[in-house]
Amino acid sequence: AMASEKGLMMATTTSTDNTGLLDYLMPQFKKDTGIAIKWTATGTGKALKLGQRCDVDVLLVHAPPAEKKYIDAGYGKNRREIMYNDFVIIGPDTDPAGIKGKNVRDALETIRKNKATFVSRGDDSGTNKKEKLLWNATGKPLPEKENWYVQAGQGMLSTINVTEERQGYTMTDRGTYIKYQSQKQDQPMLKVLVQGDAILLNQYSVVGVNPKNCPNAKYALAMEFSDWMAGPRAQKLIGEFRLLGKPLFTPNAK
Amino acid sequence: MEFIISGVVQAIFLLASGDSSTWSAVAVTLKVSTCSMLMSMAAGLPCGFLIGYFDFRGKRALRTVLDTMLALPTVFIGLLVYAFISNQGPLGEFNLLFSLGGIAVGQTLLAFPIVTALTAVTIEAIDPQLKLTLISLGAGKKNILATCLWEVRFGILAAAVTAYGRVMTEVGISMMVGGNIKWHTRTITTAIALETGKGMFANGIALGVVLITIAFGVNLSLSFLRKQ
Amino acid sequence: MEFIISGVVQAIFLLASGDSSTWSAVAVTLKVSTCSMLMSMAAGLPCGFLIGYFDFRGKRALRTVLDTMLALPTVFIGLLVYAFISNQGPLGEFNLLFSLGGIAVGQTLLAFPIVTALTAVTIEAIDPQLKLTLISLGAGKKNILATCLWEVRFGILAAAVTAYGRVMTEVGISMMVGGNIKWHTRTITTAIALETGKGMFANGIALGVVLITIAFGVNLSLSFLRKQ
Amino acid sequence: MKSPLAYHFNQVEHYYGTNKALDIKELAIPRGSITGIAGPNGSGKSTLLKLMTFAESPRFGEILFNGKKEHLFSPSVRFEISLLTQKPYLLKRTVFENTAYGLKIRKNSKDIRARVEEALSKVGLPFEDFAKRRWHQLSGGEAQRVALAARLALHPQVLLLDEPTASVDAESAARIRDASLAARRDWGTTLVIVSHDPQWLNEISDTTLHLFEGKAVKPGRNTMIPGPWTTQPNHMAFCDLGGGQRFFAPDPPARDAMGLISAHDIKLDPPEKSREFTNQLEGIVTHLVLDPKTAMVIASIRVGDLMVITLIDQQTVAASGLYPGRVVTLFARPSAVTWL
Amino acid sequence: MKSPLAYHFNQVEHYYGTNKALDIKELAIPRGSITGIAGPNGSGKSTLLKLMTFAESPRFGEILFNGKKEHLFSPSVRFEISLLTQKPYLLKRTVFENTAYGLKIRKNSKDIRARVEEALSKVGLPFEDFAKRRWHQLSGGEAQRVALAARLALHPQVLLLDEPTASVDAESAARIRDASLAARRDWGTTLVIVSHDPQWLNEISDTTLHLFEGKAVKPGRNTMIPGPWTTQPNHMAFCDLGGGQRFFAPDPPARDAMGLISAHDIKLDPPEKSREFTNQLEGIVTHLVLDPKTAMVIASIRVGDLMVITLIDQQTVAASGLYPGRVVTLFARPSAVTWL
Ligand SMILES: Nc1ncnc2c1ncn2[C@@H]1O[C@H](COP(=O)(O)OP(=O)(O)OP(=O)(O)O)[C@@H](O)[C@H]1O
Ligand SMILES: Nc1ncnc2c1ncn2[C@@H]1O[C@H](COP(=O)(O)OP(=O)(O)OP(=O)(O)O)[C@@H](O)[C@H]1O
Ligand SMILES: [Mg+2]
Ligand SMILES: [Mg+2]
Repeated sequence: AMASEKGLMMATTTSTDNTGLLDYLMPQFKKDTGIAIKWTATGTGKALKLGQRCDVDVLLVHAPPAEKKYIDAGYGKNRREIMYNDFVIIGPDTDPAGIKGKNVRDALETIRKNKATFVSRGDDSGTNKKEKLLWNATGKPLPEKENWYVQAGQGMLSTINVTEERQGYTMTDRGTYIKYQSQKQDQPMLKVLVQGDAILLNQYSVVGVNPKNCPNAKYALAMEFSDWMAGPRAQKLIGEFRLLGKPLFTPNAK
Repeated sequence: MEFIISGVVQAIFLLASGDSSTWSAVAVTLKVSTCSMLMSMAAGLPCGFLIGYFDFRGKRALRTVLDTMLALPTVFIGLLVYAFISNQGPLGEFNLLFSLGGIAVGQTLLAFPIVTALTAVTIEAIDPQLKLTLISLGAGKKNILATCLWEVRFGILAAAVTAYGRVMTEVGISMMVGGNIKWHTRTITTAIALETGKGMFANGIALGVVLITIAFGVNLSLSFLRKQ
Repeated sequence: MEFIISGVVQAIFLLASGDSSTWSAVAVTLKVSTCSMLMSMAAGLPCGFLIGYFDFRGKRALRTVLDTMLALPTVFIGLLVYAFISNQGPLGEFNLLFSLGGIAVGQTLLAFPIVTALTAVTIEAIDPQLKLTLISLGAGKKNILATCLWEVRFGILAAAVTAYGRVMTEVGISMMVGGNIKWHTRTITTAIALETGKGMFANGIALGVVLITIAFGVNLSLSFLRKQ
Repeated sequence: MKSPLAYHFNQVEHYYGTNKALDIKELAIPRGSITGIAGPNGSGKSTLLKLMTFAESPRFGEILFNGKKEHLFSPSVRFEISLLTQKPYLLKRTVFENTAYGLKIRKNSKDIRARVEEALSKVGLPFEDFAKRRWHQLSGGEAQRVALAARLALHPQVLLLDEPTASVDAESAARIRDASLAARRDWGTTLVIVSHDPQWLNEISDTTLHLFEGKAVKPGRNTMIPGPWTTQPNHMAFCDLGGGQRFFAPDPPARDAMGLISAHDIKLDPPEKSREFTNQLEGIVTHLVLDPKTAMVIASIRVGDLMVITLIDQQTVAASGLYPGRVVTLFARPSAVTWL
Repeated sequence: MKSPLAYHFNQVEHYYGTNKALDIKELAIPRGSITGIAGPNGSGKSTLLKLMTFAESPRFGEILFNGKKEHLFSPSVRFEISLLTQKPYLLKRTVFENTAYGLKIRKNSKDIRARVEEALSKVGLPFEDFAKRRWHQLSGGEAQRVALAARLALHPQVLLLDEPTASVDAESAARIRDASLAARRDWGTTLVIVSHDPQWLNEISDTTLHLFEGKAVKPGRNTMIPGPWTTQPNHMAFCDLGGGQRFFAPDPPARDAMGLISAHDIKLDPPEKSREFTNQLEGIVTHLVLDPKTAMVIASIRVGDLMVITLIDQQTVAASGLYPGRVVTLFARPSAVTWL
C-alpha cells in the first residue's frame, strides 16, 4: 500500500469512522507503537475487497459470517474480535404494525403480515447482512420485491432518514441511532421498538490480510495493530468512548 | 484488471438477458435525465441567449457567478433540494422526496448553469453582422432568438451534450434526493456507487458499460444533427 | 431548511478560524484539480484543435465517441484507474493508489473529453477565412494552433471553466482512487460526502460553501481574461 | 394621410464612444426616391444606414419615418425597411433558405418559391444552379448577390443598400441597377444606396448625398480640395496640387480644412475680364463619361495630384475637341470654394 | 539560378466537389510583374489565388513556384507569399497587432513599429488615429485597408490581392495602386491582383488575365458576347443585342457559347470593300477613358444591351469628334469572333 516505512493502511466500515471512534483511538495507537495508520472508510463489502486485492494491510469490519468465508478463502488471517455494539429495530412512535416489545422474529413476521413499510439499507454492508440474516431466521424468503420493502442502497443515517420520511421501520446499529437521536434534539420521530435480542449483537473484528495472498502486505504491523486493539489499554479506551454522552461499544477482546 | 473484463462481459449479459433490476435503473435514468435536460434547456437556452446577445452593466459579474455555479457539487445541490422538499421543508407537501420528480429538479439545477454558460459564450461568438442582418430581414424578437440559436446549433449541441453527460453521471443528487431506492429511484449511477461500495467492482463496471452504451446511443442519434 | 443557514454560518467560521482539517481538504482539492486541469488542457487543447480544424474521414464518428466520453461516470473512471494502479494492477508498483497523483490521473481522464469536445466545437465555429488569413500572413503550424486558440479564447475559457467545475466537484474518483483518507487524500467533495453520510447536513453545506467560495475566487481571477 | 417623406432627420448626431461618426442637421428623403450616398471611408455612410433601420438610436436628434417617430420591432419598421449590410452575412443554410428567410418570417408562405426564383434571377443567379447550394459554396460576388436577393424578395417599402456592387461583376452591377429601378417602379420602394462607384451611383440615383467626416456636403458634383492650406498675408491661402500648381482660396477655417468646389464653377474657357483673381490650372483629361440622366458629359481632369470634375455639354465637348489625353486649362474663382 | 518565372501553371484543374472551378492550361507569371485578373463572379479568380498560396493543391496539374514544386509551410512559401483574401479577416486584436502579426511571426521584431507605421500610412490610415483601435471599431473600408497594410508590412516576394479596392474610396484606391507599384519597385515584389474595376486594374497591371468559367480567355481587351445564338441555314448565327440589332458570327459551338471579339477588331470606319459580310452596329459612346500606359483611348460604346469596347488613338478621337453621348457606327467581321 503506502510507501512509508512504518505506515499501515486499513480499510474499515463507515460506522467506526462516522462515530468518531477512530479519530479518538488512532492517535493513541500511533503514540504507543509509532505506527502511522491511515484508513479508508467504506462499506464492509468494499473493505473486504480491498483486502482481497492487497490494497490495504488490515481490516476492521463487522460481518462475522462474511469474515469467516473470507478467511476460509485464504484472503484473511487471524481474525480477532474486538468489541460489539447492538442493533435495534426502530419505527414510528405510533407503531402502526404493533411490534413494540416483541422479539425479532415476531416483530419481522408482524411487519410482513401488515405489509408495513420496512426500509432496508440494501447495500450489502455489515448491517445489511445482519438484517438479511434476521429475515432468513424467520424461515421465509427475503421480501426482495415486495412494495413495502424499500431498499435504500445508502448509508445508515440516510436510511433512517428515508424511514422517517416514509413512516416505516428499519434496523440500525445503536451508534447511528444515537446520532440520529441527538440530531433531533432527543425528540426523534422514530423510537427503538425492538432491542436486546442476542441475535442483534454486532461484533467488530480486526482481520489481517493474509501474507500468503498478499506478500507485500505489512502483516507484522497488522498484527501489532490487532494486538494493540485487543490489549487492555485500547479495550479500556473503547469502553470509555462516549457518543453524545452515551456509551457505544462494549469491548470484548478475548 | 480482471474485473474490467468480467464487467464488460457481464454488461453484455445484463443488457441481453433483460435483467429486470438493470432495466429498471436504465428506465429511471432515462426518464429523469430526459426530464431534467428538457427543463434545463428550456430555461438555459433563453437565459444564455440573453446573456450572450446583449451587453449590459454587470454582465461580467453575472458571468463569473454563472461560472462559479458550474462548480456546485452535486451533493450540495442534493442537500439544498432535500432541505426544500423534505417533509419538514417548505415544499414538503408535494411529496417530491424520494421521487423521480425531486431528482429531476436537482438535476435541472445542475444542468442549468452548464447550458446557460455555454450557450452564452457560443452566442457571444456570433458574427456581429448577424444581428443587423436578422433585423434587416424583419426578424422579431422570437425569430432572432430562434435563428441565432440555430446558427450556432453545433455549439448549442455541445452545451446540451456536456450537460447531458453531467446529468447522466451525477450521483450526489440522485442519492440524496432520490434515496437510491431499488425499483423506484435507483439510477444506473447510484447502482454503480452501491455495487462499488459492496466491493462488487465487476458489477460496477458492467453498469458503467451499460450507462455508456446508452449515452452512445443518445449521441449517435444526435450526431445526424451535426451534418453540415 | 435550518441546516442550510447553520451551514453557511459554519462555513464562515471554518474559513475564518482556519480549521486545519478543512484547510487540508482545501489544499488537497486545489492541488489535485490544478494538476489535472493542467494535464487535461495540455492534452485536450491540441486534440480539440485538430478535431475542429481539420476535416477527415471518421470525424463525425470520433465526435460521437468523444461526446459519449462526456458521460463517463466518475465512479466508473475511478474503477478503471483503480484497476490499473491497485497493487494487482499493471501499474501497481508506482504506488499511485490512495495518493493525490492517482486522483489527478483519474480527473485528467474526466476533464480531457470536456476540454477536447468543447475546444473542437469552438474551433469549428471559427470563420473559415481565418485559416487562409493566417497562412497568408506566414503562420506556421504552431502559430496557427496558438492564434486560433487565442481567437476563440472565450470559448476555450468556457471549456476550461466547465471542466474545472467538473473536476472540482467530482466525488467518485477521489473516493475510489484517493480513499478519502483524512489529512492525505480527503478533498472537499469527499469530505462533503462523508459529512452528509453521517447526517451532518450542516457540515456538508458548510464545506459546499467553502468549495463554492474557492471556485468563485478562481473564476474571479479568470474573469479579467474576459475583457474584450 | 401619409407623409410624403419616407425619412426626415432632425439634428441627428451619432457617436461611437466619444468619436462622432454622424452629424446630420437635416435630411429629407421623399418616398419613392432613390438617394445615393457617397463619401470616403469612415465618413459615416454605414452608420447612416444603420440608423435608418432603427436598429440603433442616434445619441441626439430624431429620425421620423413616414412622419412618425418609430422604433425597432414596430411592424411598420420591421416589415417595411430592409437593409443590405456592407459585409452581408449569410445564414448557415442553403441559398434558397437564405433568400426565403424574410418571407417565411412574414408568414407569406404561399408563393415563396416564385418570389425566391424572381429575386435570384434579378441578381443573375439561375435558380436551378444556386438554390440548393449551401452558404459556403459561393464565390464572394455570388454571396453578395444572394444577400441582395434576400432583400429584393421582400418587396420592401424602403431598401437600404450598403455597397451592393462591391465585388460584383459589371454585368451584375447593371442587373442590380435595373432591379433597384424596378423596385421603385413596381413597388414604389424608396431606395438609399451607398456606393464607391460614382458612375454607377449617378446612373441610378435621383440625388446623391455626399458625406464627409459624418457631415453632409452640399449636394451636386464637387471637387474636394483637402489642403493643407498655406495662408498668405492677403487673406488668400493656397493648396499645393503637385507639379508646381497651386489652388487659391480665401480664408480657410483651418490649415487642414476641406475645400469644395462645384463642377459648375470649373470652367474650360477663361472668364470675361473681371477684377477677381482666377485660379488657372493645367490638367490632362482622363475620363469623359456620359451622364445618361442629364445627357451632360462628366469630365475628370487630373491637375497635379488632384482629380478635378467638371460638367460640359456634349456640343462643347465636340466643338472644343476634347478627348482623353488632351491637355486643357481650367479656370475657377477662389470665392467659389466653400468649406466643409 | 532562380527561375525568371514566379509562377508556372501546368494543366491545372481544380474542383469543388464535382464542380470544375478552374482549368488553366498554362500560365506563366514572371518575377516582378503585375498581373491583373479579371472575370465575372464565380469565374475562379479567388480559387486561382488560393492555389497560388499553396494552401490547397489543385486536383490535377502542377504549379511551380520559382521553378520548383512547392508545398504549404515550406519557408519560401510561408514567408514570401502573402494573400489578401476577398473578405479579409481581422484578428480580434488592435489594428497595430493585426498589422504586426506577420512581422512577429517572422521574429523580425526590431523595427516592427516603424514597419507598421509605414504600412498603415501607405493605405492612408494615420498611425495615431488607428493603431490602438480594436478590430470592430472600423468602417468597412478601413478594415479592408488594415488587412492590406498587414500584407504590405511583410515586404513579401509575392503579393496576391483579391479585390483590394472593393469598398474602398477613390483616394485610397489610388493609394493602393501606388503602394502596389512601390512594392514592385522597392522590393521587387511580384503582384497578382483581382479586381472588378477594369480601369483601376488596367492602370496598375502589366497584363490582365481574363477568366471565364475557370478558363483563361485570350489576353487583351475583349468584348464578350454571351449569346444565345440562333443558327441560320447559312452557318451564320446571330445574337440579339436588343434594340433590333444583331451580331453575326459563324458556327457557335453551342447555343449559349460565349463569343469574344478583340477591341482591335472593332472599327469605327467601314472596312474597304471585301467579299466578307460585316457586322454593322449602331451605338452610343458612354465612356472615353485614357489608358495611361499606351496613351490610347478606351471607348465604351453601348450597342443595345451590350457594352462594346474598342481602342482608338487620341488623334482619331480628336479628328472624328468623338464625345460621350455621340452615336457612332461600329464595324466588325464575324470571323473575328473566337469562342471560349
Ligand atoms: N463600432 C465602432 N466603434 C468605434 N468606431 C466605429 C465603429 N464603427 C465605425 N466606427 C467609426 O465611425 C466612423 C464611421 O463609420 P462608418 O462605418 O459609418 O463609415 P462608412 O462611411 O460606412 O465607411 P466605409 O466606406 O469604409 O464603409 C468611422 O470613422 C469608423 O472608424
Ligand atoms: N467552397 C466551395 N464549394 C463549392 N463551390 C465553390 C466553393 N467556392 C467557390 N465555389 C464555386 O467555384 C467557382 C469559382 O469561385 P471563385 O470564388 O474562385 O470565384 P471568383 O472568380 O473569385 O468570384 P467573385 O468575383 O464572385 O469573387 C464559383 O462558381 C463558385 O460558386
Ligand atoms: Mg460602410
Ligand atoms: Mg472571388
